[in-house]
Amino acid sequence: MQAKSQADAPIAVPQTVRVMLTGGFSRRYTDGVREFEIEAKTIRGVISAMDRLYPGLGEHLEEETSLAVNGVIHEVVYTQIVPAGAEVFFIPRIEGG
Amino acid sequence: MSKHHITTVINGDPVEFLCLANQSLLDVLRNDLNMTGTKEGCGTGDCGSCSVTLDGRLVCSCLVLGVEAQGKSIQTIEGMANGEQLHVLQRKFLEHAALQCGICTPGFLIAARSLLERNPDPTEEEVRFWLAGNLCRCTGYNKIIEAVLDAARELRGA
Amino acid sequence: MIEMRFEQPKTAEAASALLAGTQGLAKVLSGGTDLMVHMRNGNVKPELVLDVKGIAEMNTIAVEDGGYRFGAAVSCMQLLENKAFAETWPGVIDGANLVGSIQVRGRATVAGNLCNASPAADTVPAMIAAGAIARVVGPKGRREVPVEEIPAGPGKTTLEKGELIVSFFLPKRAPRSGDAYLRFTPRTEMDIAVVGVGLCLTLDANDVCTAARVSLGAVAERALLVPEAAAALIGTKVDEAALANLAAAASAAARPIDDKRGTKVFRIKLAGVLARRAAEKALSRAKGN
Amino acid sequence: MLTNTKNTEHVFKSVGTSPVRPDGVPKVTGIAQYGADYSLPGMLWAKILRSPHAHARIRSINTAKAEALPGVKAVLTSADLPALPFDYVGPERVAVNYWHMTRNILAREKALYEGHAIAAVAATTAAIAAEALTLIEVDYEILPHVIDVDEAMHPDAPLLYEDMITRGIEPAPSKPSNISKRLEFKIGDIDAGFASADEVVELSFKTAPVHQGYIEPHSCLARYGADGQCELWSSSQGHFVVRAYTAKLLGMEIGNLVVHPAEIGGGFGGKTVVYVEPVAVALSRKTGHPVKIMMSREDVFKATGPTSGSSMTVKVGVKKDGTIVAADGLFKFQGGAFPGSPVMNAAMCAFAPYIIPNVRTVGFDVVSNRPKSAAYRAPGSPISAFAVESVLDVLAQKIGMDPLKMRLKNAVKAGSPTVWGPKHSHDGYAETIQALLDHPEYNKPLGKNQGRGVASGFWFNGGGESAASIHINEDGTVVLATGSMDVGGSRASMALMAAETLGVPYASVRSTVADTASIGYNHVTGGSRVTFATGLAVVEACNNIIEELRLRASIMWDVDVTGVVWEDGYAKPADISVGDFEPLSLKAIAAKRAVTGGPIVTEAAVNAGGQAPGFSTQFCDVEVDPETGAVKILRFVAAQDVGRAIHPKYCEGQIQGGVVQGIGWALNEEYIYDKQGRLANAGFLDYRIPVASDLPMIEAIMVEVPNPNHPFGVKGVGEANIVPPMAAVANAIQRATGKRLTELPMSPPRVLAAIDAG
Repeated sequence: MQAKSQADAPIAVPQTVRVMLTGGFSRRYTDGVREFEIEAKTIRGVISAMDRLYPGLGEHLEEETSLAVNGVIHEVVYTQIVPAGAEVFFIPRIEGG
Repeated sequence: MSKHHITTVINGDPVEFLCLANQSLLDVLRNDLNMTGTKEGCGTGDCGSCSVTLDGRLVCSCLVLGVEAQGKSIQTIEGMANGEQLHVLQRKFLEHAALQCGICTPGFLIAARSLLERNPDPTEEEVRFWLAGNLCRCTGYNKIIEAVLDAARELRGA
Repeated sequence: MIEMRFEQPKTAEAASALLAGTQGLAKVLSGGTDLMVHMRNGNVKPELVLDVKGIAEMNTIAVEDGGYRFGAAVSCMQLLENKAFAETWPGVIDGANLVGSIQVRGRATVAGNLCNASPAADTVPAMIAAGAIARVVGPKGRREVPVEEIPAGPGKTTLEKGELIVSFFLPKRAPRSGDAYLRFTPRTEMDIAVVGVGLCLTLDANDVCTAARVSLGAVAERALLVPEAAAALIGTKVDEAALANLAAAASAAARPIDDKRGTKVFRIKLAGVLARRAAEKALSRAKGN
Repeated sequence: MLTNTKNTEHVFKSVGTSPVRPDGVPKVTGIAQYGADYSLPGMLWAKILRSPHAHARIRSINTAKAEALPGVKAVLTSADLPALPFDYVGPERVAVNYWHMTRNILAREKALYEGHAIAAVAATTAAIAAEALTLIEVDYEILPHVIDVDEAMHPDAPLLYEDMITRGIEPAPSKPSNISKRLEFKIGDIDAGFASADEVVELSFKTAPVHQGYIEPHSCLARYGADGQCELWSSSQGHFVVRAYTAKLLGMEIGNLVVHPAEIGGGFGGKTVVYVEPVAVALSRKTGHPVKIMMSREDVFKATGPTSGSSMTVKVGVKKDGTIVAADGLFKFQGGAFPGSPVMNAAMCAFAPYIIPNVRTVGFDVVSNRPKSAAYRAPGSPISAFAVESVLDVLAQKIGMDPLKMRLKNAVKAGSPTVWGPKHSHDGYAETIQALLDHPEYNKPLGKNQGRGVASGFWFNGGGESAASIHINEDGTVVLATGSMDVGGSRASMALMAAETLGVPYASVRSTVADTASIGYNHVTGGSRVTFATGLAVVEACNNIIEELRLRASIMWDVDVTGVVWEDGYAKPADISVGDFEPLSLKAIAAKRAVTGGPIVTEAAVNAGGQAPGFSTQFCDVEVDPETGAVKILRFVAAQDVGRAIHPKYCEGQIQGGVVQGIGWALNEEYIYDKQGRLANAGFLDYRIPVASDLPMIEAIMVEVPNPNHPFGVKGVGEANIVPPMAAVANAIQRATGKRLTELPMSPPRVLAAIDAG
């Protein structure tokens, strides 16, 4: 479902999510580190946390990626809710014909 | 440059126009007479999008000179429906979803009508070969063939 | 920019005079299916275009001396729709029925196909095999020319300045004759022959082949008449051995090039395969007539 | 034919029916206006001069004689366009570099392929413009050229860019090359994986570039006013993207450019970029006249995107029981004259249908002297699938297993790993295989020289930005607008979803495509995203308008809005306590719009996520003429998971159309170059797309495994269908002849040569 309609969903207590990068992104931006544990409830929170770890990374993630939340592919939308314990995987954005 | 004064009949109506000797009938129809229902896909007779009939004969209007229209009778897609009454083929193309982008559709309709006028009960193979000069890149031809066969059935009253 | 002139002469002689009297390039328009493409691409910039469809003798199909004469402006569709002609010369019809699409056949002519002088022209091998004679009109009058002598090479004919083809004559068919034209193309329609074979043969009462003509298209600079291939059939019952010899002779006669439509190796092999298949088709027609 | 595998028993009134499209009658009567069908008073015609050389330095361009020709109003060269910085922007897969893009619109230092635009002329007639082109003097220094991808990668190859250092290699190479980029995906341990395999097969493949082959050449009409306001009528897959690119390339503000969506005569990915639009706008700006450009078919072939040709090596290892244990793929793709092939997609999609613990895919994006590649239907995926699905067929035969059953054994489902990282989140693949296993024809024996081939394919499908607006008219009819170009019936599917959501008849919804000034941003119609993403915007707009309608009803009844429910197209009292009111129709509410607050209007926008991928599995039967190499398609059956078919006939049409494009790719379509690097077959006569008489009926099986992230279960249907056909045909030819064809197209000379090789 589109992120927007979920913006009003109740936000729970602090929670940990697992962030994953592809090999390509990790080589380019995170010295090869591919997995992160961060605290976030929304994609805004994920991007902010990643940007704190690697200043400037947030912009790259917004511009260059789509993401999979527990496997379901989404565009980068700040308001997207991330469930507790979720895996957020940043992947190259795909466009078709 | 001096132009030729051509008197012809298009879709049953008398039409006069001026054209250069080297202008194609397609160019005249589209750019001088503003009848843009006839489409240009290639300009070399290879795609059939510009199909019209010339004295009842199915032709590519890109391969006919405008000056050759003198004294002839031309049928284009604009003359296929009778007011609000669609031709059976037009209706069947819509019902069968026989068009996606629709750019080839006028040419297919003109070609298909020409077939059914000559052969009211064509086989699938006959339809496929008659329409081989009309390219469609969207549909894989399936629904076009089905629409033509269905139109033939209805026209025969079968 | 040179302005193009357009004329519609009423007689062949008038057409010839216009062609002869033009300084620059003058082109005959019958179907226009090649001429219009060349004009669009800028390959041909004629000063004069002559529409010859209004010349009566160029637009008729008639029986003559037991054979057929048809005008140079007769379209392929007109030929296809003439039932008597189509039954007499099914091989010529095979060729006429493969030119372009229905739309193209509605305009294209055998004469245009011949004078465009593409080695791959579909009607030419069948006409050569049929022994067709072209009637040519020019400044020096009229002459009769076997069809195989018209093309000179890609885009070139042996016609002189001021000359044009008026009509073709197909002689009276011998009894128990059959002709066929087969071509190979990657697509089933809307394609140019990679190889084409026109073949005509005549049988005696004992099914022995007494006469044959074999013509190959798209394997040389022009359509070829191949007597060696015909010789492989004459005097035989067109049996397996004869067909094998025919195929070998056809392949041997092919001298194609590699181009966008096929390779040399492919064309040489196909010349033999198609010659054999055309012979089988012509044989069946000769027997079944 | 619809196979309901996992369909829950929803009862829909509109969704799932196949009504006539809103734009249908205009399209069958010749009224519909495509890009070339617009004209304006005072309009000029523009023509583009193109390079006759595959690779040449442009020493000078002299336009004086052309400008002096009576009737010529302006000549345009790259000097008229702003310089743009060298920078890759946007997502890696589709990174845009405007330094490149402006050079593709009009060449600067070099002509990089035959057909490369050099200059443009606007004149009072098309004939004068054409004449003027012959008067432009270009001084070329002809350079050595390179066409083939393997040759372009050779260290001694002529370089298109003297300073191009391959990206994605560390440390960066010291020498420039034609290799723009290297990329790699990897999971597991492939050496250990192959070591554990019982059978390993490795084959190399080549594929020819093929063109999208839309029947409508690129065309547009531009009008640039003295006030700086510009209007553009353009046939494209996304008028918002046309606006963005054109504005960027010309240094305009986006707000000064309004793009009107002309009807589009086919795109298939090829109309997601611009070629003629910036030229027309610049010429209109220069002349003060409206300017129209229509490409010729030759221009389309020579200068617009085919998809990449490729050179690939694929290795797969399996256990005797058919379990795939390791896979390795090397994919070298031609980007054309500028970087940007879809090789990343190819590397991601290649093994995507299979559960494989150990996988590596490596891709190279390579430039050569060809037109810049453009997206083509599931860009990249069909190319790598040809290689992978061919190798799987060899393996299936080696272990003596039915090729469908082998695929079923390894089929991904929700939770299966991917080479790019996250797990698959949707089922649907196995269901397509099962649909073919259950097909009555699949096990029927074939005759002499006949063979049956199977193959599968994967495509991501897209989401992204879309907007939709709804107006309730004074009589209660509905106007629906989106900003998504309709390439194949989306106006109908949008109207169906709106009708379903609102509870009104399809016929009362007028569905349109709005221009860039009349609706919010919509991304291109591509990636099979519109029915999903724009559909979500439509449903959201409908939900918004239902809220508004409830409010209006509550005002009319003078009750609290919570007392009003929306049911089957009517506002009704929630229960008896609200009051005894007759249900209010749209018509009744619309009649009172003025006194309840004015026009009833809403717009909704989404950046849609939650899209689900498409899987397709297909089998085909062929007959091969052993003496000519001709391949006849006898039967073709294509199953695809569509999620849910909103308009089943258009879904079928997508499948049939994609399959036939694939058949053309398999058998005959290719770019043929001569020794000078010039395209030898730039027309529909010798670029052989399939004609009606080449084909049997294509049987489309729609498998419906609904996408839970869409209110109607939509997944997207446009692309997955073109992924399997090339391998399906190759596998069928192999089974008919015993010969494995590894190069596309499998044209008769190639097939015959393979047969005759003994």
